[in-house]
This record gives sequence, C-alpha cells and structure tokens, in this order.
Amino acid sequence: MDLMLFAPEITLVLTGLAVLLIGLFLPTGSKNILGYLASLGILIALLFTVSSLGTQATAFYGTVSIDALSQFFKIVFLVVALLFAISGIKYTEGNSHTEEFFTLGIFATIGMMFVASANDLVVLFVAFELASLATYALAGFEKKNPRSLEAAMKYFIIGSLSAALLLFGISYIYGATGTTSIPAIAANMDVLVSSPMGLVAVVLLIAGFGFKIALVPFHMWAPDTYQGAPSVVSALLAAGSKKMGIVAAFKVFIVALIALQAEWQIAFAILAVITMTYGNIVALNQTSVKRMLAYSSLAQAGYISMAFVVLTPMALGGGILYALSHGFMKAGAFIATAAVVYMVLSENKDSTDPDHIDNFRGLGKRMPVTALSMTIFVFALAGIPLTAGYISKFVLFSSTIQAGFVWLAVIAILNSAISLYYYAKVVKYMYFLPTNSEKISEPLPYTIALIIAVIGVLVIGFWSEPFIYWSMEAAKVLLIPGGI
Amino acid sequence: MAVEDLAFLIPLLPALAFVLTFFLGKKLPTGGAIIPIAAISLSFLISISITLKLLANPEMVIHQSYNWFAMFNIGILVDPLAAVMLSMVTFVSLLIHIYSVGYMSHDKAPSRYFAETALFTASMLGLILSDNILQLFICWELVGVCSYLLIGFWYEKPSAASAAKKAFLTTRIGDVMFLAGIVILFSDLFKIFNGTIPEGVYILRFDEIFTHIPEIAAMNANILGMEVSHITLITLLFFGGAVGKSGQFPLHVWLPDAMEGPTTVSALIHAATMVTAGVYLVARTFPMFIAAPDSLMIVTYVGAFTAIFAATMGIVMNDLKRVLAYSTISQLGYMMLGLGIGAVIGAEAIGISLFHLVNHAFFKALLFLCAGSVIHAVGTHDMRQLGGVAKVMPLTAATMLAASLALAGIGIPGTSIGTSGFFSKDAIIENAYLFGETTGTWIPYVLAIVAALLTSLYIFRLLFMTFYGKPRTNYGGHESPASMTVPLTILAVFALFFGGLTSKVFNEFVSGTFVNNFVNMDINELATIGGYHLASHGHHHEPTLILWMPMIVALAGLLIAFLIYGLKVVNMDSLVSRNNAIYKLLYNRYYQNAVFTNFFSVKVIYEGLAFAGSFIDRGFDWLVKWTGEIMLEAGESLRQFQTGAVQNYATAVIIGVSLLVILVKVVMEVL
Amino acid sequence: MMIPIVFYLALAAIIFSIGLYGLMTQRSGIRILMCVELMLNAAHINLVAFSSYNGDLTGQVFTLFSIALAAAEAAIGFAILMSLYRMKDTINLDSINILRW
Amino acid sequence: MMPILSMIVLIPLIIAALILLTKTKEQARFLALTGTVIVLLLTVYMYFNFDSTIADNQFVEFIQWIPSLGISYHLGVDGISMPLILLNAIVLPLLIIFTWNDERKSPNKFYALILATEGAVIGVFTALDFFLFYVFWELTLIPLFFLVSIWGGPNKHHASIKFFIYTHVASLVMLLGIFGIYFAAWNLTGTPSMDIPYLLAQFQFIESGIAKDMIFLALLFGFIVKIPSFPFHSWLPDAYTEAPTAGSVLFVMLKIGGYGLFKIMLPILPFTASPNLMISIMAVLGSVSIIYGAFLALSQKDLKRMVAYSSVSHMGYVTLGAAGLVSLSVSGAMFQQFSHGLIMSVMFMSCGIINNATGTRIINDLGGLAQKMPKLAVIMVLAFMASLGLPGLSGFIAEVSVLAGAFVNLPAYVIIALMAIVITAAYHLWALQRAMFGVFNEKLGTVLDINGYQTFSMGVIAILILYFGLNPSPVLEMMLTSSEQIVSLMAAMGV
Repeated sequence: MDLMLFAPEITLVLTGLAVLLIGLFLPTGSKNILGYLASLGILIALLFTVSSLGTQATAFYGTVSIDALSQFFKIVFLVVALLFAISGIKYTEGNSHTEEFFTLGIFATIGMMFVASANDLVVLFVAFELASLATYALAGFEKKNPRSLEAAMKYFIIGSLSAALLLFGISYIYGATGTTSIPAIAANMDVLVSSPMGLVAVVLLIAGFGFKIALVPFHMWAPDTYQGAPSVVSALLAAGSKKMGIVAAFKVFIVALIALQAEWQIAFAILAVITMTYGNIVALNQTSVKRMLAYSSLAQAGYISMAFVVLTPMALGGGILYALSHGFMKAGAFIATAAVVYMVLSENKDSTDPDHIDNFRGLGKRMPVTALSMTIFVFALAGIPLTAGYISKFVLFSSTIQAGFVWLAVIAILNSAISLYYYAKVVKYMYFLPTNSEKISEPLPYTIALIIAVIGVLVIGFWSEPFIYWSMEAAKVLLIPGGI
Repeated sequence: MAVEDLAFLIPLLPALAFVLTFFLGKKLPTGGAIIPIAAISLSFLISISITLKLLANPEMVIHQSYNWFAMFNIGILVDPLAAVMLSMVTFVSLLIHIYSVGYMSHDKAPSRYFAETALFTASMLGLILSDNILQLFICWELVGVCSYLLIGFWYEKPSAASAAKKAFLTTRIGDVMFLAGIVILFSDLFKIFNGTIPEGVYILRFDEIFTHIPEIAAMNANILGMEVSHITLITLLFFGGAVGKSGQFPLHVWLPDAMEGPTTVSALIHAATMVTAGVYLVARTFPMFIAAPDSLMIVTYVGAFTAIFAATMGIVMNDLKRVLAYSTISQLGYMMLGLGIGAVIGAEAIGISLFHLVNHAFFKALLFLCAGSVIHAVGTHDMRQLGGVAKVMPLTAATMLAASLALAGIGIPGTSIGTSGFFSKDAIIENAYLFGETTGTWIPYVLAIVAALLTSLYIFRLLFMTFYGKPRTNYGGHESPASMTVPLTILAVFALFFGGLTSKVFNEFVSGTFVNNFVNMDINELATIGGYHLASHGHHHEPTLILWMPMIVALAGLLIAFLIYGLKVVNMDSLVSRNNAIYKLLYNRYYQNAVFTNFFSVKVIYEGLAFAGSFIDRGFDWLVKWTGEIMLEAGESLRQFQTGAVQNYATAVIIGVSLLVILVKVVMEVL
Repeated sequence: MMIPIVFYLALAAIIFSIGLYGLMTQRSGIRILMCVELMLNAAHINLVAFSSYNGDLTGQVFTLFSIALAAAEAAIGFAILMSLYRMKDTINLDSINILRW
Repeated sequence: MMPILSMIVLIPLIIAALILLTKTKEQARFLALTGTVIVLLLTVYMYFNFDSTIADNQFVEFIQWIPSLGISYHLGVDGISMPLILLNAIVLPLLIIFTWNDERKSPNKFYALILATEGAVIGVFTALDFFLFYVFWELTLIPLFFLVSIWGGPNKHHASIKFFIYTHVASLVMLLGIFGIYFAAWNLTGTPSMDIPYLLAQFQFIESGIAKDMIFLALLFGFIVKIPSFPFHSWLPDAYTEAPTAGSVLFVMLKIGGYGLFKIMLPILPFTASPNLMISIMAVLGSVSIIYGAFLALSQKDLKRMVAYSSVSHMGYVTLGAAGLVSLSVSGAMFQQFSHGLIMSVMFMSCGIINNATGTRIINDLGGLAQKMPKLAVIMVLAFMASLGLPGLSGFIAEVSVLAGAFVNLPAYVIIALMAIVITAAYHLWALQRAMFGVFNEKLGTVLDINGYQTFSMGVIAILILYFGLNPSPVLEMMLTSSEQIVSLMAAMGV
C-alpha cells in the first residue's frame, strides 16, 4: 500500500508531536512560534489532501478508504483546523500551555480525518473517540475560567454518555451481522432487519452521532459548551467535529444500514424539523453571541440532516456542500467573536460575558474588518445570495423539492426566514447602534483567519461549479453500491 | 397661406403666452399683461376670420389629425359649433384681459395671474378645438386645474385655498363620470372593432364615434335589474361631467364659492371659459344624446330645475358677486334646457342653446366686470353697504343697466328689437312650450317661466340696491380707469345688440354643425334610435299670450324689484329675518353646504371611511407584529428547557432515545 | 454446556440501564463518571459475547480498543472534575450551572 | 460589440466599492455622480440602438456559470425592462445631484449604497436566468436595509428589520416557485436549466394543474409583496416613511415587483390550470389596492406617509392593468411603473425638503409654505397634479390606458378604481391646501427655498413628467410591442 495516501495524516501526526516536543523546551515568551508551525503543518496537509482529490483506494485491510467523500471532508476538517490554528496563534499568546492547545487541536483533526475515511466501525469509533477526547480537553483549556470548565464538564459527560450509546448500538449491529466492516454490514443485514434490535440499534446510533451533530434533543450540551469554551475551540467544535458526526452518520446509515432506510429516514425527518425550528426560535432572543451562534448551528445541522431524509444524489451533495460552507461560515463567525472577546478582555480583564451582544455595538467603527467579515458570515448563514450559505441552501432545498418533500422545503425556508431576524440583529448592533469607545487595532492572526474564511465563503458563493461537482462526486460514493 | 391652416395657433398662442409670461412676466411692466393680450387678440383674429369663412361655405370644416400614442390621436376640428365658441371665448377673454390690466394693477403677483389666465384660455380653446373625446377630456381637466389655480390665486387667504379645492373636487366628481363614459365608450368601440384597430383609425375621434352610434345603442347593460342601452349610459355619464363643469344641480355648490378669486377670474369662469364647457360638451356630442333614450329628457329636467333652483337663491343673497354666481347657474340651466328640448326640435336646439350661451357670455362678463369695477372702487361687495353708486360711477352704472336688461331679457316679441338675452332666452322658453305641446309635459315650460320672473327680480334687486338711492355707508370711490371702462362699453354694446342682429343666421349656422364633409349626421334618423318624436318643422304658431309671456314676467320682476327696493313700499325687514323659514332655507342655500361638505365629505368619507381604512390597516400591521412577537415568546419559553444542570441534559438524551424509538414505530405503523 | 446469549444481552442491558439511571439521578461528578463507565462496560460485555458466539475476534479486539479509550476518557474526566473542584470546592454538578438558557 | 448590459450592471457596483474607499464627501459624491452618469450615457446609447418594434430580448449576453445546475449568466433587455432601466439611469444621477449639499454622517457609505442599489435593481431588470434574477433580487434588499437603518428616521430600526424580513419571506416563497418550475422542467427534459425564457416556455408542458397553480401563486406572492399590493403592503409605509429621502426615492425606483408581473407572470398565466381565477385574483388585489390606498392616504397626518400610501394606490393600477389583458391596459400598467417612478421621486424629494426646512412632516403643523418656498411650491404642485392623474402629465396616460383597456375585460373592477379617483384628488388637494397654502405658520421659523441643485434635479424630473405626459410614445411604443406579444399569447390560449 502507498503511504502517500496518508500523507496528510502523517504530516499532521508529525506536526503534532513536533509541536508538543518543541514546546517543552521553549520559554513561554517564544511559544507562539508553535502556532505558526502548527498552521504550516496543517496547510501542508491541506495541500496534500487537495492534490489527492479524486484518488480512490482502500488500505489497512480495507478498514480505511480514500475516496471523494473522505477527501472532501478531510478538506473541510483541515480548513477548519487551519482557521483554528491561525487564530490560535493570537489566542494562546503568552500562555504556558500553548503546545497542548495546538497538539490537541491537531490530534482532534486527525481523529476527524480518520472518521472521514473510516471503512470499519472499529476505526470509526476509535477515531471518533480520539477527536472527542481531544476536544474535551480543549473545551476546558482555560483552567482558571469556570465557564470553560463547566463547558468542558458538560461536553464530557454528555459526550461519554453518547459514546456509550454509540458503542452499545454498534455492539448490536456487530452481533447481528457478525462484522464491523461497513460494506460487509451492508451485505448481511437480513438478521438485523428482521429483529427488533434493528430499530434500537439505529436509534442508539442516531443518538451517538446526534450528540456530535447536535440534533435536538441530543444537543443540550452544545449551547453551553459553545458559549463556555474558548471561542476558537467553539469554532473547531461547531465547524469541525459537528461535520465529523455528519460524515460518520453518512457512512453508517447510508452505506451500512441502508436496509433500515425506512426507520432512520423517519427518525431524521422528525429530528431535522424539530432541530431547525427549535434552533432558530430559541436563537431569536439570545444575548450572548456565541450562544446565539450555537443555536444557529443547531438550525444549520437541522438543514443538513434533511439530506438523510431526501436521500437523492443532489440532496446528499447539497448536504455535503453545506457542510463545507458551514465550516467556513461558522468557524469565521466564531473567530470574529473570538476577536471581539479578545478586544473586550484586553479592555477589562474580568468581564464575565465578553461575548455579550452589547460588546458588538459600533463594531463597524471599532473593528471594521472584523465587523465586515462578521456581516458576511451572518448573511451567508442567513442564505443571502452570492455567499456559500446561499448556494448550499439552494442545492439542498431545491433537491428537497425535486424529491417531492415540498412540506420539508417549506418548513426549512420559513426557518431560514426566521433566522434572518437574529442575524440582522447582530448587523444592527455592529453598524447602527452608537458606541462611545473608539477604534482599536485588530489582532493580525484573527484578521488573517477571518479573511481566509471570507474568501472561502465568497469563492464558494461565486464560483460554485467545482465545489458542487466535488460534493456530488462525494455523494455518489455514498449512493453507488460498492462505491467504497 | 390660407387662414384655416392657422387654426392650430388658436390655442397654441395663449399657451405660448403662458410660458413666456410665467418666466418673463415679473420683469415686464404690469406683469407682462401685453403678452397674453397680444396672443389672444391674434387668436381672436384667426377665429373670427375662420368663422366668416365657414359662414361663407357651410359644407366646409377644418380638420387636422395626428397620431398621439396607441390608438389615440391629437387633432383640431373647427366646425360651426367650434367656430362660434372660439370667437366668443377669444373675444370675451381678450376684453377681460385688457380689463385686468387696470384691475390687477395693485396686486403683488400680476405676472402669475396673467400666466394662469392665458393657460386657462388656452385650455378652453383646446377643448373647443378637439376632434376626439380624449383630447377634449384632457383640456377639460386642464380647464379645471386652471380654475383651481385662479380661484386660489390669493392662496394665502385660507377661504380662497379651500374654495379652490372645493371647486376642483366638485368638478372632479363630474370629471370622473365623464371619464367613465369615455372608458365605456372606448371598450364598446374596442369590441365593435373586436380588438384589432386598423392602422390610422383613432377610435375616440368624433367621426368614428358618431358612425358607430347605432352599434353602441344596440348594446345593453343590466344595471340594478333594468336594461340600459350603453348609449344612454355613456351620454348620461357625459352629462354628469357637464353637470359638474356647468354647475348644474346638484354639483353647482362650487360655483358660488368660486367668488374667492379675483372678480375678473369669476368673469372668465362664468362667461367665457369654464362653465360653458359643459354645455359645449353636450352640444358637441348631441348626436349621441339624441340617439340615447331618456338622456335628453334628463337633460331637460335637470336644466329646468337648475334654472329655477338657483334663481330662488339669487333673490336673497346680499353679496354682489354671489347673486351673479347664482344667476349664472340659473342661466346655464336655461342652456341645458335648450339642449334638452332637442328631443322635440332636433338639431335646432344646438343653435338655440349656443345662442343663449354666447349672449350670456357677453352680458354675464359685463355684469361681473361692472361688479368688479364697483368692488375695485369701493372695496366691498356687500350690497347692504352700497347704494347710489350710480352717482359715483355713472358709466359703470349704465353698462350694468344694459347687462341687466339683457339678462332679464327685455325686448318686443315678434320684432327684432330687444336685448341679446331677450332673443336667446325667449327662443328657449318658446321651445319649452313646444316641448310641452309635443310631449304633453309642461313642467319645463312652467319652471322656465317662473325662473324668468325670478331672474329679472333678483337682477333688478341687485341694480336698485347697489346703484339706486343714497349710500348706506360712506365709501370712497371713483369711476374706474379707461382700461376697465372701455371693455365695459364694448361688452355693453354686444349685450344690447348682438342678439338682435344675428339671431337668424346664427341659429341656422350652428344648427347645421353636424352636416358637413367631416361628419354627416341625420339627426332625425338618430332621433328614431333614441325614440324621440321630432315636432314637424316649419314655423310654429304659439298663442300671442305665450309669445308675450316671457316679456310680461320680466317686466313684472322689474316692477316688483322697483317697488320693494326702489320705492321701499314694502318693508323688507319683516320678511328678511332669521325666523322666516323660507328665507332661512333660501339664505342657507337649502343647507347644501351642511349636507355635501360637512356631512358627506367630512363625516362620511373622511372620518368614516378613511378612518375605518386606517383601522383595518393597523390590523394588518398588528398581524405582522404579532407573528414576530409570538416567535420571540416561543423562543423565550423554549429556552427554559436549557436548565444548565447536566443531569437534565442526560435525561433529555435518554428520553429522546426512547421517544424516538416509539415515534418511529408509530409513524411506520401509520405509513 | 453453553449459556444462551440472551443471558449476556440481558445482563448487559441491565448494567446499561443501571448506568443510565445513575447518570440521571446522581449528583456527584465521580459517580456520574462511574455510571458512564458502567454503560461502556455493558457495551463491552455485548461485544465480547457476540464475538465469542459469532466465533471471530473482531469484537474482542474492539473491546480492547474501547477499554483503552475508556481509560483515557476517565483520565480526562477526572482532570476536568479535579480542576472544577479546585475552583468551586465541590463536584456536585447541580451547583454548576452558570451556563444555561 | 461590447457587453453593455454587464457594464451598466457592474459599473455601479464597482464604483460603489471604490466610493467606500474615499475619505471626503466631495470625492464620494463626485465618484457617485460619475458612475451614475456613465450608466446614464450607456443606457441612452442602448436606448437609441434598441429596436422597439420587436418583442424579443436584445443586447443578449450568455455565459455558462454553474452548468451542473443549468445556471448561466444570461442578460438581455426587452420592451418591458428597457424603460425601467432608463428610469433608474435617469433618476439616479439627479438623486445624487439632489443630495449634493446635504450634510450627513459617513457620506461615502451613503453614496456607495445608493450605487449598489442601482446596480442590483438594473441587474434584476436585465437578468434572464432565474438564479441570477434571484441573486439581484435579494441584493436589492441589503443596501436599502442599510440605508434605512443608518440614515433613517426615529423609528428606523423597526422599519428596516420589518421591511427586510417581510420582503425576504416573500422572496423565499418566490424561490419556492422558481424551484417548482425549475424541477418541473428538469423532470420533463432531463436537463437542468434556470434560463427564464426557456423555463417560461416549458411551463405549459407541466402535467399537474395543481403544480402549475402553486408555482404561479408562489411567484405571484413574491412579486405582489414587492409591488406592494393590498394586503401585503404593511411593510411599505414604515419603510418609505422612515427611509431618508434618497432611500425613499430608491424604494420608488424598485419596480421589480411589477416587472416580474409582466416578465414572468403574464407569459405563464394562460397556461395555468385556472387562468380566470388567477386573473380575478390579480384584478381584485389591484382594484382594492387602488381604493384602499387612496382612503388610507386620505386619513394620514404625516405628509410622507400619505405619499407612501398614495404609492400603494398607484401601484394598484399596475396589478389591475396587468390583469386587464388588453395590450392597452398592459402597456398602460408598464407605463404606470415608469411614470410613477418619476412622480414619486419628486414627491418624496419634496417631503424631504419640507422636513429639513421645517423640521416636521405633520400636515396640520405646516401651512403657507408656498409664500416662503415659491420654487418648491411650483414643482410640488406639478408633482401632486401628476400624481392625481391630471391630463398632460405622465400619470394620466398610464391611468387612462389602464382604465380604458381593463374595462374591456374587467368592467366591475375598473368602476371601483374610478371611484378612487375623486378620493385621490381629495387627499392631494387637501394636503396641498393645508401644507402649502393658507396663512404661513410662524412657529416654523425661518424657512428657506430649495437650493440650486435641488431645483435642478426636481425641475428636470418635473419636465420629464410633463414631456412623457404629452408624448409618451418614446417609451410606450416598446411597451406596446411587448404587451401585444403577451396578449396575443393570451388570445391564442383563448383567455
């Protein structure tokens, strides 16, 4: 087998270890070099992945597969990781645990990437847990900050609970099919379909992944964690590990458990509707921007899970494209918030809720770049044309109509209409409400990260063709039998 | 080049004058009065020479027509009817302009005045010249807006501003009917051509309209269960427009208030330009009216009723100009009556009515200008404060007398001796008698006769109260300047002698207006469509009494006025008192103001409907707001699930799992 | 002689439910952690049982992996609880709810 | 030949971006003026090279954009869009001139947004691809949202959010309709395409009648809200009133609702399952809007609000005329859009001036302004007369064409509209009487007449109102051509 297939993962592992080791010997003052190192490593990995787009292979005795789907999602994860790392440079400034921060981030990314290319439940579960564990630690990175710790605690408990559910579900599947290899499961489902175990297993798995995707009611941790965790980490969680849950669900349900399609389609239909509606409505009057973003990403997750219901190539393509766009938009939004939080904290150390929407007053004057990019992100999330958010919504929703689920499309569209309210509210605060404080210089790393995200959002919005093409390719992998 | 090619200049010159005066007037002496005067005198010359040309060869008309847009055209049509109107309007308006030079000399914005009057004249001339109903309507509206501007000329006076608005709105009601008529007419013709109008055919041009009268008459509309022929519908709607413009009952309310403008404006409105438009419209579309069952009857009755209705109010007014205003309404009633009589005398009616229109123009202009000269001199128009003005302003008094004689219609029947008014009014009343004979309904005749009595009564009352006797208050005053008296004299001459000299030729000339090389209408044939029985032509022999009747009542009126206001044999104060019901009714003008303005427009339309509307609108607004609030409320309550205690979260997950199992099962059962 | 698989499954299910119950009712972070471990182990029992019945080792391998993961998980969990305790002098999770709504 | 349409769409957007970089008001307004003037020149050039005798799209540009979804960059103009582009191109420079001397915070943002709006609106008028169409359609929202929210009146936040969300919902419903027709065609032909002419042509082949009606209604809703027509007008008064003068004028330029009616609704109308139902829906909405708007305008205390409601009433003619389905009425409705744009801009400019000069817009607090502002009085009276449909001014042509044309098929509704005419006259004249005439209200303090720039821009528009009132043919001809084609389609279907 060809190790080049795993060039990205290998690069990341090496980078991670390197960061960890070098960090040990560096004085706190000069640790921010690590950030650059990490970013560099991730960038290289990203380039490897992009270059390997379209390759088709399996490795490690068929437990891992490289294909359009895995590569596409790896790109998503790596992009998010890159944004995470770059903005992390500023965030970890002067922190003595810098190396842990980046190493954990990188390992989390590795986990996600292996989930994306996992072709066996064992690998999938292990990688899943790897990502989870790393992010648990990241969520609690601010050891002195009660909010951060609480966030970590909740995330951890619900996480391990759902891990248990997941494993329990997997155990049934294994029991019924006698294998953990995804294609093999698909091959001998008859026992599972005939027995009540099937439904139970499906629901347990949905719960397990739903925790990561943050589907109501498995979402409860998400708002708290996104709000409490460091904004940069929230970016990683919302934009990255959420997608991990999605890709895992894609693989397990659409490929392995296709025989139980009826069951999980209904389940996802219910969850999607509940999730998007709940997310949007509760987001309406949030005062903490991070919390608002958390709920909005519930809503987005709801939209994406429509793909499970519709289950046409176009719908899945739309869902996958949406995952990518959401990666850019949500990561960008959280990083913009991170910049604001940074600003607020640099003004007064002990502000309890630095992400309160009042801190966004007059941001247009105070941090023009941040404000402008935030505007673009929220409009993109709202699905205003010529942004990534619009084109993804366009593909996803229209596919819903194409497949005849008009009612679902109507609900989704009404939802995105509602969502405009709280997105516009942010813009209103940034540009229309007066502020007495003056302009401040925007931290460079955040700005760079934001600009990258903005470029991503706009490029996908304008020059959509290649992205749509690759997401469709990825979707084919899921639907065409033996695609994996 | 031939004079008929200059016809288009008739309205254009004043229009041009408007533009010039509007922009340059301020810089010129007397507000640039010279520009409109020059322009209008040119128009007058052209019109009069065209009229003479047409007189010479009756078959001829001047018609030019150009494409405007879609299936509509712009064009000019000068037939006898138009020709006499043109000459009259340009002539009277010219004199009024000259008169205004003196009258407006003390005003602060004479240039605006002259600009607007020029436009006023121009639009009236355009109205007369129109060869299609749409263009006529356009000029019709322009006349309306000019009257709005002129009545509100002293806009800083709230009363003037509101009078202007009232005039415009009231006439607007008529205009809408007129427009509705046009719209229906259009769609009928559109259907007749079934949707494909050939190139170069302009379906709203009079020749097209007239040639399709039979088809239109064949169409029926069902309104409130009764079958109405479209032609009747259309003509009645047109008449509605005429009622508005020509101040017929019930849309006459604006006319008295229109006194708020300068007196010369009143003269222009009442004599030359505005109010005659309604009569002209009916005359212009006479072939449609005569082909329309019942329409002419309604015209007759409305006209007759208006004649007497206004006259009754004329007797009790104490304001110089108001008396004249009501007299105008009443005289317009006569003109409408004259046209309505067409039901029995056919095309002749046009001649008769138009003849009265022209004469009325002369003497009414004269009356107003005299009144103006009085007001100009003494600075009040309340007759109770005047009296014996004749001593101060002999010339004005003399001309006023002439005008009053004309209005009262003094003259010797059977001869050609008499004031202009005598001939025209007499003709109308006689034919009203003929109408009675033919149709057996005498109401119009009776109304007309009584109105004649009242007419001479109120006009001589005015004369005696103002010019006779000794001053009631000590007002200063002097004879007006030449620029004012000269026009008075000229008008006086016309008021006295025009009628006598031209009555015969005029009637023939104008009555033949629909028989020429543009349109050739057989009125009698159309009358059969309308179901009217025209009286046999040739000379009718009324009994001598009938012949003398108008004369007698006129003199009677004169006598009564002289006894009461001249010799004061009767003490008026007993009658003229607030507790005399009839007097109160008349003095408050039958409480129309209360009904129309205060109740209908304010209470019903504004406070009733408009506010009901705004209430509904708040409803819609509330609906939108409410939706939003519901959402926010829902958000607020749903948040509470997020208790913050991690056990609850775990519980939620577990409950979620179990519920999901059940739900999926259930749904699968259902499907 | 052979114990039918249902017994194992039942056992696992029971343990799993105990874990769930504890998770919902317990206040102390440590106990909750233990409950989670219980649930994981229930799953492990399933896996092992199945694997021996299906006669392939995947399940047991999987279990080994999973146990290792569980250990790591526990470590992180304790770390978090530890620092919580340092800050609040309690690991009673009810009292930790700054973040809500 | 040069891609003239792309130029008139993109130049404003590019210039807008440039303006954002400027520092001073002078640079900003200068750039803005240049941009708009360039657009004007290009449009005039295009106008004179436009063949008004054919109904097809001209100056067409076509580039593949997202082939896998059948989305393309497809531009073109026809008799429906040309006049509206002309309207925008004419009014925008004048609007810039109008605001030449105004003092306001961050003028560069202000002018940038104005130009952005122009680009987006013209984009809607030129787009021949539904995707592109929707993109521009939504793009018009954002600059206006900012204009209202930043420079708006006291109640601006409520107004802007309301307008933004309300119209966004409408757009989304319209999007559903677009999806419907898109996939219907896709399933029919097997190839995706967002091309408007193509999809409109495909519409008739959709089997399911319900689907057809649903699509029609969804699209109709999207357009009706933008027009706006009763009962979906409640965003309008707030938005129009709270917006700054320039914003209100831009709102008036936003004729995309009516445009959609002619460009998209009418061509597919005869192929819906129940055309007559659709026609009567439109007729009802139109005629009710006319009379309803008139009554509400009558009841308003605020001058600008009155004008806003009058615009509801006027736009009713557009819907009614479209429903009339006679070439005269349809072209009249198109012309109404054009003339309404001109008239309303002067009206709103007047409101803005009065508000700045006196500090109030409450009609009863004003009075006798004509004595202090004679120039404004002249222009304003003309605008009001035009707005109440006085012959010789552009409003009349439109209204009489609509009424006469529509009466052929919809007599009852026309009668309703006719009743409104008196009310219309009433509130216009009454407002004039109370605001401009009568005794000057001394409490207003010193009131200055309009300055040279304002006189110029308002004067030019006033002259245009007069010109098109006397000679509508320059724009009416091409409208007639397009509407005749539409109507012939109807006739073919026997509607």
